[in-house]
Amino acid sequence: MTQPGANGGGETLVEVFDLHKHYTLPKESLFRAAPRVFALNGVSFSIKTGRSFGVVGESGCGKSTLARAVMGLETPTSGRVLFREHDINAIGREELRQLRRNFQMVFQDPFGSLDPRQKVGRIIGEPMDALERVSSDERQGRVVEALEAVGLKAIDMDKYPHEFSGGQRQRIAIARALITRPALIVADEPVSALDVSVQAQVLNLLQDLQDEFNVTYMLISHDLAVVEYVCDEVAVMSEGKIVEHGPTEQIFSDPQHEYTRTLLDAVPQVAPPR
Amino acid sequence: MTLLSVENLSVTLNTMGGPARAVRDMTFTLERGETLGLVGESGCGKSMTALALMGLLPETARASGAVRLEGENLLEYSEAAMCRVRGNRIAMVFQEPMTSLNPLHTVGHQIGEALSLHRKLGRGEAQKEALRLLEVVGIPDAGKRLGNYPHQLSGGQRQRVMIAMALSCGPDLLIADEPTTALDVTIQKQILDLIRNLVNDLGMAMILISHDLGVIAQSVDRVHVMYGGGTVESGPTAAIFEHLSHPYTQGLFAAMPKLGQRAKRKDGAKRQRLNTIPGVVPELADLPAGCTFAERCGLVTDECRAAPPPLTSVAPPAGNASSGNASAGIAPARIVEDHFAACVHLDEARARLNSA
Amino acid sequence: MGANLTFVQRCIRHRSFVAGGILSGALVGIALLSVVWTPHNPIKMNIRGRFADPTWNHLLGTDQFGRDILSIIMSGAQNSITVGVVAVGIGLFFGVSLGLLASARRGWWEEIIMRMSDFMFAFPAILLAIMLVATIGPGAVNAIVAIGIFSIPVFARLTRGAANAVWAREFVLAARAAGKGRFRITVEHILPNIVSVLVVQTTIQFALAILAEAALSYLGIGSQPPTPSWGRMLSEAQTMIFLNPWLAVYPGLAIAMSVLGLNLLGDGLRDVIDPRLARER
Amino acid sequence: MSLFLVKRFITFLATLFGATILTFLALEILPGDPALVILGVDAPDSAVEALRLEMGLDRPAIERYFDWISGLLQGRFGTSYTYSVSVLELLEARLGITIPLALMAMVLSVVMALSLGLYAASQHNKRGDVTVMGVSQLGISVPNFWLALLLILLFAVHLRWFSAGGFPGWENGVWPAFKALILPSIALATVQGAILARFTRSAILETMREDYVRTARAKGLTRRATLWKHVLRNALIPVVTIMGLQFANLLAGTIVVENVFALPGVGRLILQSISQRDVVVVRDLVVLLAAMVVIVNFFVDLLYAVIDPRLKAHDI
Repeated sequence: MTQPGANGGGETLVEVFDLHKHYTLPKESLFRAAPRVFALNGVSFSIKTGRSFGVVGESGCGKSTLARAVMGLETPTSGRVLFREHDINAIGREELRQLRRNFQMVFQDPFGSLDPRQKVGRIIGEPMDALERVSSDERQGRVVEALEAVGLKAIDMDKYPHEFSGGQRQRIAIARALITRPALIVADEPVSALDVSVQAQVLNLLQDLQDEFNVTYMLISHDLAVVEYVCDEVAVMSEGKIVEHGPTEQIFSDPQHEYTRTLLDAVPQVAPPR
Repeated sequence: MTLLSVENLSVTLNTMGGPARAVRDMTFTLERGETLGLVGESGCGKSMTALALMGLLPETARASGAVRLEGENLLEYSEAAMCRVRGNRIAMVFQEPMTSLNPLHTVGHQIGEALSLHRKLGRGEAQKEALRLLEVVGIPDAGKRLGNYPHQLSGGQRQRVMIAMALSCGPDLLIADEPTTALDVTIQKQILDLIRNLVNDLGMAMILISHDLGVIAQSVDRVHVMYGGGTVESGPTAAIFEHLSHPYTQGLFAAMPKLGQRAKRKDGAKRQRLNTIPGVVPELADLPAGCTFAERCGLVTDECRAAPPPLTSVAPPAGNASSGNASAGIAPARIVEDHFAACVHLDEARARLNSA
Repeated sequence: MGANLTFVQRCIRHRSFVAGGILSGALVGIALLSVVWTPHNPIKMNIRGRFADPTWNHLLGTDQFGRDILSIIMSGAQNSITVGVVAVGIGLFFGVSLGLLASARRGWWEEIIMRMSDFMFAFPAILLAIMLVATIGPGAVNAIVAIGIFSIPVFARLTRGAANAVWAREFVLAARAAGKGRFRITVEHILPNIVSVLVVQTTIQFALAILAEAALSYLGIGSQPPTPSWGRMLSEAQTMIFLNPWLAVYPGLAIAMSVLGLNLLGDGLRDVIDPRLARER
Repeated sequence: MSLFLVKRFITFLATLFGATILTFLALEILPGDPALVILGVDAPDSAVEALRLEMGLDRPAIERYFDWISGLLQGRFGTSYTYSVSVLELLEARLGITIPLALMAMVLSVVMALSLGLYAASQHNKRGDVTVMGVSQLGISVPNFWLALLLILLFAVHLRWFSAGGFPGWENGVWPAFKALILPSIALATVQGAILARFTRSAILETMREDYVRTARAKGLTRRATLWKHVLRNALIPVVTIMGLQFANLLAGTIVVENVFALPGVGRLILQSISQRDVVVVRDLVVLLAAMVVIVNFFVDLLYAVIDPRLKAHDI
């Protein structure tokens, strides 16, 4: 693992160059070309180790596609995704598999992202099992370690996901992402399915884990307040493009792009109590 | 006469785990032109309350208490009588605009349906009225949209159609259950503005249900904060957000990340942690005997667990107003008469908030 | 259906599961019993004792050759079960494999496999079975193979549909993000999540196989004499329907009860295995 | 005309084409030389050879396939070996039995299924529902040829209202002919109707849980009005699919049921031709039946486009 700089921002971990992703829709007409959707339309950015990078935008702006492309789950139409200077779409399948231990993902739906037929211990251990052979003792030890890191107990290993609440399930998903001690965690709407009181617990957990393990986050969310709270840097996406990008304070206090302003204006606010 | 008066409304669901009290002793009144917000997290009973008002509870549910619409108790109405109320005097907008419209009928047909049902309008008249309604809710090119099917519209437009449908018979009361939760923020703003303006213009009453404190704060006159099926705090919106009184309301507010907070942090200061409410929402099937929030509350005592705390005025009795508020540090003038909270430790809770 | 009840408790509480279980259990039990013991030799004829009325010796009487009807029916259960097991086995193996393949590869693979199964659906099942049997010649084995081939598209379609739904879940994406390949995901995530659907369909296909075999045997192109078969008993009974109507009742009842049992079991299983599935229905 | 229908039409043609190939191949590997079958095993080799030439059996399979297809496309059917008449001629009288039988059974099963399914769904979990579901469960489990036998037992042997089988022919009056088809169509329709009834019920129950049904109720529509105006049409979409698929089973069922009732229909002809190795008749009939199934399913697709506006959305 790379050593971070003193102030938590060091070398570049992820670089994305001019990423495009087009989908072809089913043909609507026999004599016209099938319509295409430009999910990503030339996206470039980089994330430094130990920092939190947020992507905000409305539904259909391409932010989830971006997350999957960074995870190597979606092959871009053009452009490059570099993880520690390895182009994840150019390296071999085995190399990519080995590289995967360094970046893991947390998903939106705490009910859909855990296999209901598997016990929690197996779910959490999955990224480890997929990549390396570990002795069952070591495996057990690391699962317990991950469980405890997210505030769950060792005995929870032998339970099934349905025995947990939404917030606890999201903790399990985070534990799964932590098990390979990754440098980067891509979190796609990790709290949008949770109630406010539970959401706060998970957001605090993400922050604690960053302090403890110096993990880098790429956080995808439609919720501007969440992104502002978690992230050091923010990219605002609209129609497959990043329309504004910069340090969080600057984006939220002095937005330059019209769209960012519209977005910020639309968020219903509660006046803080006097 | 009071338009709507809900008295001790309770809803019991027959679940596999035994009877669950989804709504407990909800009491409120609503006048024409007034807007009321029900806010709370999932499972707090806010949607069940709405369905009880509509008489559309699931078959396994029983409602007790009274829902009086201009004095008449709707809970005693026959199904046929209730059908004449629904869509006519009380109308509802639901959360999912994508699935709440029938995919096989045109927009015009679906809006016209209530008109021909309650107003006995003919086909042509109903369509003419539907066209007017589409224009009212701000759908561009309304004439063309009338013949469209739902799948040809965007989510925001569908929600506008839902609103047009709800408004079609000029109801006295509009219930909007999370009307913008499935929509993007920019669309949410448009829809909320639309609803607010329509309620103002048409002089009807509205109950807005949301889990989002921000949406509630900007949209309604009065608020009921719900937890575990009952009201834990109620009052004018401004008063509630100014004096968060119940420990749950305080916790909910503190747990919410708020825009613009980062800029206020001192440079180089470590990130602030969000305040959290420990524990999880209790199962409705086995709610505690006392305060439903007791197990998650920092101020809990045996008294809380003994019996459900009554809703008490946040404003102390006139006699000891000054002494009562001195410790809490709240200027008496700001305290509003009809601000209530169901907590036996109100003073401590408020003191805690002010010292923080 | 309380989520807290154990699997066994849910089973016992489910009426059609219990009824189906008893009937299906009886079918299997009788078939097994008939291997070692029947009241009389089901093949042995006794012309002098034909069309005997039910007595303690011949509980259901005898047929036109004086054979004990109860014994033939008991042995007939073997035939039905064999057909069911083999035919459904064929369908299950090929159908599930093709369905999983279609779902895992998508694209052209899926298109081809699904078009093929659509095509099979468009063809009347028994018609093609008749053709197959006619091609290779009548006989129990050919009938079984023909029936088996017909359950392939049913399983392929079902598997592919259920598997696609599982592939769309986030936990599969999580497994991909973890670096697992399509094969491992199919084995570790997809298959366990569609097993309940498959088990239910298997019992239903089993029932259909028994029905189809009976029909083919009735038409004289299924299992051949002297193997006892319910379908053929019925075709023989029809020629004597004015003479001895009861002969046409027992074998049909045996078929109907077996099929009913399996159908009830399938319905029950659907509710019992996966309470969530039951609610969705 | 929408892209959906164009696609379905192409599938329709492809399926028909596939059916002809499958049938041809299956019969090509059919053991037994047709010429030998016709002339008998004892026939002199020279006679067999002459007949083979006459029938064109010496030509390559692909050529014969195209001959067959082009013949079919021009409405020319083959000539039966055993009957020595055109298949078309054989069909004429027989279709007069099979088609009315299939249609009667189809109508009966659909009427039965929709009314029972609707009734059961409206009585969900009440006594009526449980009864209908129990009876339909039984209906599914009964083999259609046994039901046919039971009907014969009751109505022909016992009550003597109907004859046990046979067909008087349409030329001897419509009523006797119709009467001869009543029991067979009941036997055919019961099983299909039971399956369809269960399916209809579950489709309706599923649709009743949709959000837009709640919207309709919130408008003030009664439960019954909601069922008729909003639930039924939506629930029909899956039901219609199953109906189309069931038509195949229904046709197959005619083969069996015609045999039970000794009706000289297409099904019986097929069975006879198979046992007589009359390849020409078999392949023409199989393709005919397959074509009927495919055509019905194509009409089901047309029906879809009528019911569901989402499918007509895109014009060519």
